[in-house]
Amino acid sequence: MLRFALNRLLQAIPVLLIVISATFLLVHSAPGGPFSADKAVPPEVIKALEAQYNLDQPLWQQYVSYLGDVLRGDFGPSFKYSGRTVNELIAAGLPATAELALYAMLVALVIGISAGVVAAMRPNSMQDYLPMSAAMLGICMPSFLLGPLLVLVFGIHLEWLPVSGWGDIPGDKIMPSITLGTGYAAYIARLSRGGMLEVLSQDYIRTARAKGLSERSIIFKHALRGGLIPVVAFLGPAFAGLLGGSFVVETIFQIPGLGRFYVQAAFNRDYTMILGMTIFFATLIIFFNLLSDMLAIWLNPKLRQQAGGNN
Amino acid sequence: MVADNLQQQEECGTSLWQDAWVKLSKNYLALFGLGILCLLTVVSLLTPWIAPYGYEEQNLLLGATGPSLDHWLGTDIFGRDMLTRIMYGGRVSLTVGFIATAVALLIGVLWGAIAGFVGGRTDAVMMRIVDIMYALPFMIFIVLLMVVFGRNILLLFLAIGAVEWLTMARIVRSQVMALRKQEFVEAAHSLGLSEWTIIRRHIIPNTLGPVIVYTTLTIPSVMLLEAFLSFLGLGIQPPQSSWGLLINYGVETMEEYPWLLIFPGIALSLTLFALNFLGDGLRDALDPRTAKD
Amino acid sequence: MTRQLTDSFFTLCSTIAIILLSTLLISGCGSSENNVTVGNRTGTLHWGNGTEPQSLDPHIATGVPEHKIIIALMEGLVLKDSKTLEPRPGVATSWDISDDGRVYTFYLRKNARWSNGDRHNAHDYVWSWWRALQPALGNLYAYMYFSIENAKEYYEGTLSDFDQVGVKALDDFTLQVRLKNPTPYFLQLLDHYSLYPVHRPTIEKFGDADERGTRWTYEGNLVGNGAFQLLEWKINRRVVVERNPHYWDADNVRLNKIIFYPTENAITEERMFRAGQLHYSGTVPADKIATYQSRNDPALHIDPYLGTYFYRLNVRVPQLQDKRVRRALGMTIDREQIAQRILKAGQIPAYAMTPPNTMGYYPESDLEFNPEEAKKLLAEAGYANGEGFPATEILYNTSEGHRKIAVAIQQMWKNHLNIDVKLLNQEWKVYLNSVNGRDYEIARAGWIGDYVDPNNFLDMFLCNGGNNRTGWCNKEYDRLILEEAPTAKSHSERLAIFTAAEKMLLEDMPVIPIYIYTSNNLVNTSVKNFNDNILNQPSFKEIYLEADTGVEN
Amino acid sequence: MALLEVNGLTIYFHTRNGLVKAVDDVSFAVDAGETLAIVGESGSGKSVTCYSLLDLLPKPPAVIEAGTALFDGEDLLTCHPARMREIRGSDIAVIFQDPMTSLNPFISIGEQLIEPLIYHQNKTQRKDRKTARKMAIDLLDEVGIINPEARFDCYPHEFSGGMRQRVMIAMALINQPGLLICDEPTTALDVTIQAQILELIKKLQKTRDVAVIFISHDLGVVAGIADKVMVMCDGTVREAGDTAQIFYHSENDYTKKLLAAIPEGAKVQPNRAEKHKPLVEVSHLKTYFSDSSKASDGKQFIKAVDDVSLNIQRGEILGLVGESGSGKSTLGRSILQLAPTTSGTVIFDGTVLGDLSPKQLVPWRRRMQMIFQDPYASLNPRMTVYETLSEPLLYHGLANSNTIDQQVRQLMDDVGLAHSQMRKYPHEFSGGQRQRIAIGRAIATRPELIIADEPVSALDVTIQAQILDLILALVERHNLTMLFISHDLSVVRYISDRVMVMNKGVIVESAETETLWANPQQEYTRQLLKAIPLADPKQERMRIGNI
Repeated sequence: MLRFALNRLLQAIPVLLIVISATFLLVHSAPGGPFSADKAVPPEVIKALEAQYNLDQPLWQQYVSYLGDVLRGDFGPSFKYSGRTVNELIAAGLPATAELALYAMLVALVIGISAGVVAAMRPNSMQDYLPMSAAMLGICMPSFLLGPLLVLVFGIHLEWLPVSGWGDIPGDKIMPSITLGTGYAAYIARLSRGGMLEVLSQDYIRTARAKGLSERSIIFKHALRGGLIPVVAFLGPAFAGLLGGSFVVETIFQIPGLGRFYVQAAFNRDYTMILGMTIFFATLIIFFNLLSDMLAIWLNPKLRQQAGGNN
Repeated sequence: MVADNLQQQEECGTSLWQDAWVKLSKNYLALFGLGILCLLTVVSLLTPWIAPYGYEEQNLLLGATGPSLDHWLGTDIFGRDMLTRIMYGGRVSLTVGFIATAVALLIGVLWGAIAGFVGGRTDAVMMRIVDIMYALPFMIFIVLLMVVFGRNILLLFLAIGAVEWLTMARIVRSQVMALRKQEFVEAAHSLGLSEWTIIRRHIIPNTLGPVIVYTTLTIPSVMLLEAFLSFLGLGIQPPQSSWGLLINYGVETMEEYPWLLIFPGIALSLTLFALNFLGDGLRDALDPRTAKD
Repeated sequence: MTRQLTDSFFTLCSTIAIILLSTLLISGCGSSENNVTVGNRTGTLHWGNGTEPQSLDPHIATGVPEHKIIIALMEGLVLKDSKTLEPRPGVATSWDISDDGRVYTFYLRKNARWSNGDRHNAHDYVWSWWRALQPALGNLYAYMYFSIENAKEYYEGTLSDFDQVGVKALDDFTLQVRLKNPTPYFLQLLDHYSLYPVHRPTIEKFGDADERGTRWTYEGNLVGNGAFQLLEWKINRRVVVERNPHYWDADNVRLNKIIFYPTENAITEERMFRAGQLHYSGTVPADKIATYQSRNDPALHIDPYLGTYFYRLNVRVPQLQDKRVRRALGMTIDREQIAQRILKAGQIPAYAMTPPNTMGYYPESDLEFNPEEAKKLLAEAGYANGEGFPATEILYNTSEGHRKIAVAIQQMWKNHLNIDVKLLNQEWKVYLNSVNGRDYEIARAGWIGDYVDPNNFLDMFLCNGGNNRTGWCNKEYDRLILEEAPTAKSHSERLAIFTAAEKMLLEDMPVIPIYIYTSNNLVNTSVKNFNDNILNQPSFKEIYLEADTGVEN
Repeated sequence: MALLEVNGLTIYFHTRNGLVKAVDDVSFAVDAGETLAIVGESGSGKSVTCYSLLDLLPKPPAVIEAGTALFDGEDLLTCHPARMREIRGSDIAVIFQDPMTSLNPFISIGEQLIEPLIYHQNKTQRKDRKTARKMAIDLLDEVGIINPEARFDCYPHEFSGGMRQRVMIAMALINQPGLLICDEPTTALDVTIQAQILELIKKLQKTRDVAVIFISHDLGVVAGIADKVMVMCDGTVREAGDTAQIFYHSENDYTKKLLAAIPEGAKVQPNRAEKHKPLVEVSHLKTYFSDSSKASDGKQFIKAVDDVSLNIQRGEILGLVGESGSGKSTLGRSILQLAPTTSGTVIFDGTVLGDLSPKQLVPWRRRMQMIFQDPYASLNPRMTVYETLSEPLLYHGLANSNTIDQQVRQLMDDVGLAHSQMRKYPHEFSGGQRQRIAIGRAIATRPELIIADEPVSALDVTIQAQILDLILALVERHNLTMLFISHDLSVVRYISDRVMVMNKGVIVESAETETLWANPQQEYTRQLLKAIPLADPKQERMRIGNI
């Protein structure tokens, strides 16, 4: 298992390099610079500013020095928030986004898997169509529609839950997690239904039934392990997506996360911020993909042995 | 067995597609989905001729009014007829959906088939490329592309298509890897057929089942991605509109003018429901296993 | 061993999932009082502040969110009365002005202190203004100093010796300022945060004076001389300021704490206000205003705001070179319609660049909504009934408000002049690039007054005016603004010169004024002493909180 | 009163395309310690009958129309599901056919073994984990698993087919059931292991006085193990009686037809091998696969084909026999260059195939073809019979657009398919018909050599006989040379002129068919021959006696 992880990480290095160079070129080709403003700025002041952030050097020199900094783990200063470094900003935004992603994934898993399993127990019956069409609703409902609806109903009319914020007022984490989670819950429901149906048609389920085990233990002990392998494979990219894609939910619910940084940085041409965030997300995606692949192998005893794991 | 009457029906025989169609026609949900889709496509194609008002026609005095006789679905804050806006929005959303999915389908299937069939080193390289593309935070690139090159629809299609083909390639590859071990592929090898003929005649037709099902799932996610980009202000630009944009504006004035949100919302979810039911129906119809009973 | 682990892997996961989910739900129970009720009890004001402040350094910051926080933390020589905007004593108890109006002598308070207890004297101002004029600092408001003698020359580098710049500390508590020309609005400038003093030792502790990205303004570092001091600054969460004990007027400050929330989205901020999580919100979505008005909700404060929304015309573009075409375009915009039907926030249609009643100045303008006259003008210019008029583009930066106005005007020009106009929506930085590079035909623009004086609106259109960008240049107009106005004998004579200049501007119409901004604020009824003024500048010193008995807030 | 009495059992399947009468008025009885064998071809309803007793049939399509099944006086068909769960595993247990898929790959065999003890339906009989583990290990020892203590926590993929079946048996017996239903328990196993498993079942039946219902389509196995026999066809019972009566004095023509279809005795057709003109010469052929599972220490190889040299004379049918995993299929594929060979040469009619590039190989491919085992997998599901047969003809230029129809009809006649089915798809044919299509495809290019890899093992015995006769006729008519690979010795004896025995990649022995049968030289061959079950109770009992 270790060997598998090692060579996957080795492959990650060229990938990251390509990601950094592509973003660097794209960012520097965008029209408008970080210091253009609506108020007239005398040219010499702009020159002085660019000198301070050594933007006046030739592009390749900036690229080399930037790579040097990145290797040392320093993503450079942010242009927009003067005085703050990108590391600091990411560190400030990460806890909220990570926690939101975790809760959303939890919501998705609990709702998704239960819907999928319930649907798989009696295929093509009401017990199958109901959860699946509910899952369908989850896929169709964009988060920027579901969020405001929830806020309107629970936040303002019923006043059960706070309308926004993260962590200051108790209960302000529930609605954002549900909003972000439903979309993924729908996909997980479909995946787990497919996985469970596949496993339930296997011979060893018939053996389990012939042994006189209760339907419940057949589903949860025997069928669930095999059935959820496709879900595990989906978790990796999904979790990375959650970390990156929560911009909408963070805007609606006023959550101090990473999502808003990204789009603002793009709008403000905050080069170091864009690059910093891109590298951060790329590493996350690679890490989570590797994690979910390893988990999928680890869950299947046969594959685990082939990968030279310790048993 | 009465041999002679069989002679006349020499050419009869249900092809898998006819077989699939027979099974599909028994699945009412899938039919309902297909019906809705045809209706929407026809309406979108004929929009310029059947739309009650010009999509640009403003009536500032009117402002946002609820559904009324001359404006069945009400008007937006500029007094433009919502029914017309939804029709034109449908045109844009459906085109985004179909073209981006076509891009994803084309690249994905070819890439997956070659990687899956050839195997060995090329497969490893091709799959690493897919991993690289997966690792690129595509949301970031789409935002940058839109910001850098401005928002033209073509770029939007290509960008969205480039996000979706990855999963398609992976699905097709796993499908092809399974098929490659089947004996009929080995038999084709033993006949001495060239690799390309085997891929074209034996592999790709057998992957169409799951591929079709996945396409009917890609279209909704592509439409939602376009809606998300509109939310960021990077999707379709006025005066054109798409369902995503209409819902986006509708959400902002949800309490004051609810119909601005409800009708485009219904249109989008109806299409997505139809696509998903059709997708499920197709999957069951094309699954050889169900063909047996 | 791993065998049991894997077998129990799923049981392991499900237990973790259930624990986490329960913490999520438990944290939801218990209906807590909202911020407003708690705030009223503890004297804590919850303030919706728009976006995350980029910097709290008065010599770098430019945006409105930064402005609101800085005026709580720091104070200039002279303050403004929160109702009438008349000058009030700040750090300077009194001042006298020489009869030629060019030399000001300020007498500072003996008990003026910095928030860390250091004594605050005249030398702080000399050093602060020196720092503000360093080019490397990139201070966008440097032009606020240009009325001071030799300040412009020093900033642009033609003069290197700062002593020649007209600011001297006669002794610890008297500061003398010499101006280039008499400037009646100079006292107002002193209340603008770009001229605030900064605490030299703190700045030098965290880097040299003209270094842009130092950390002196962060939590635990910032030293100011205002009514409040910085307690907490969590990025994207909140900025918290608490009462500054060393402030000279500390006993009249009624609030204990103010919490500024960086709410990115206006819709979210409005919902937070309605849910009682904010006392104040500075941005009200246009469509919500009608609802508040229909309920005539006391929380809604709509007041004129010193700023004009206008369209810039690039006079170098062939079809816009002719003055008659520009006037025709100006006369076919139905400003009433736009104000009532689209903006719906009490905006005032603008027929001139300077807002009315700016220090008693009322611009005279012959611009009015007259489609027939406009068609005649357009025909005279060679485009009868719009034929042959090339397709022109209205450029605006991505925002809901600009889009609505551009779509409406596009339609009006189509109906009245039968000319085709396209809309080009560009993202903020690309838009700035196009406008600064004069790569546009018609561009949306807005100007918020820095100080209450017509000069702030009219000196934009000087030939070499940095913010002109229309390519319009009129020597006579420049002469009036640069030579005649400053040397005018009396206030009324000065206003008469500005009236003549504005008439000249509107005659050529390189810019089409559309409406005067309004400040739409949502202020909770428990917030007292919140005085509306056309600069929409609150005075945190005077504000206090008192829960209304009986009235549902 | 018998332990189990079933009468008038009728089960219909309500499928999409109409009603299927799976079981039609079946009655039988079984006493404790007695073995009832149910014999019949696939689709005869024998499995459905037994599964209905334990309510294991998928309810939506299957409906029990009528009949009762009294077990110790209690009717199984109408009992409450909770009560049924108590019966399953403790009163009646089942051993399934394919050990490879009947064990849960994700859970250790120990856990799966003690499950019925720990989670038993009625609380009273629940055991704690420690005693359950002890009982399970004793049972594993009883069924012949060596050093069960260590193997308790292993996973199913770490066991061979035979070992897994032993685990299945242990799992079935762990709750001391009164009735044991064995659904073709040895069909998926090799003949030597099959003998051991049958012997184990016999021994356990004796020691535990268990009633056994043994379902099988192999009359040889049934002859050895059954006290009573019931022959089923198309859901009805054609004949029932004790074993001797069925095998020796049966009047029912279906039973007679079944008995006649078993290939036995020597090959009838003359040996047409042209002595000194070998079509294929294979010398020192080696095909190794890198073994991924134990790849941790250096390059470990599975020696599938280990230094094999053989000749196939023109016109000869050479039989290749061996147990699963002996490398016989790999040898066949290596000769046809379908599997990458490590070293050694294959000379086909004077040309070394190994040196040819894939392009140059194409004309040679025309002259050698292959028939595969699984009729369902060896035909492209999306191509009609016409397309499958015309593809090789058109590709190799043996036919052009106007002669193709005629040639395809000719091919269909050769393999006995009705022309009317030309446009049909594989999923509309039975197993036997599909194999005819595959054979048609193989002979389409007029090949000289055909390698048949277990062409009949997936078919029922009656259809098996028809296909074997078809192959013999085609070899005769088209003067073909064939390498016939199979694990079923009686089939090989019936069809091949010469036989080679292969074990673990090495040719153990090779001789004329009858000389090999008369006196096998190698011990391994003797073992194989001795293990073949004979469809004659007396002889079979003798054979079992002296194993």
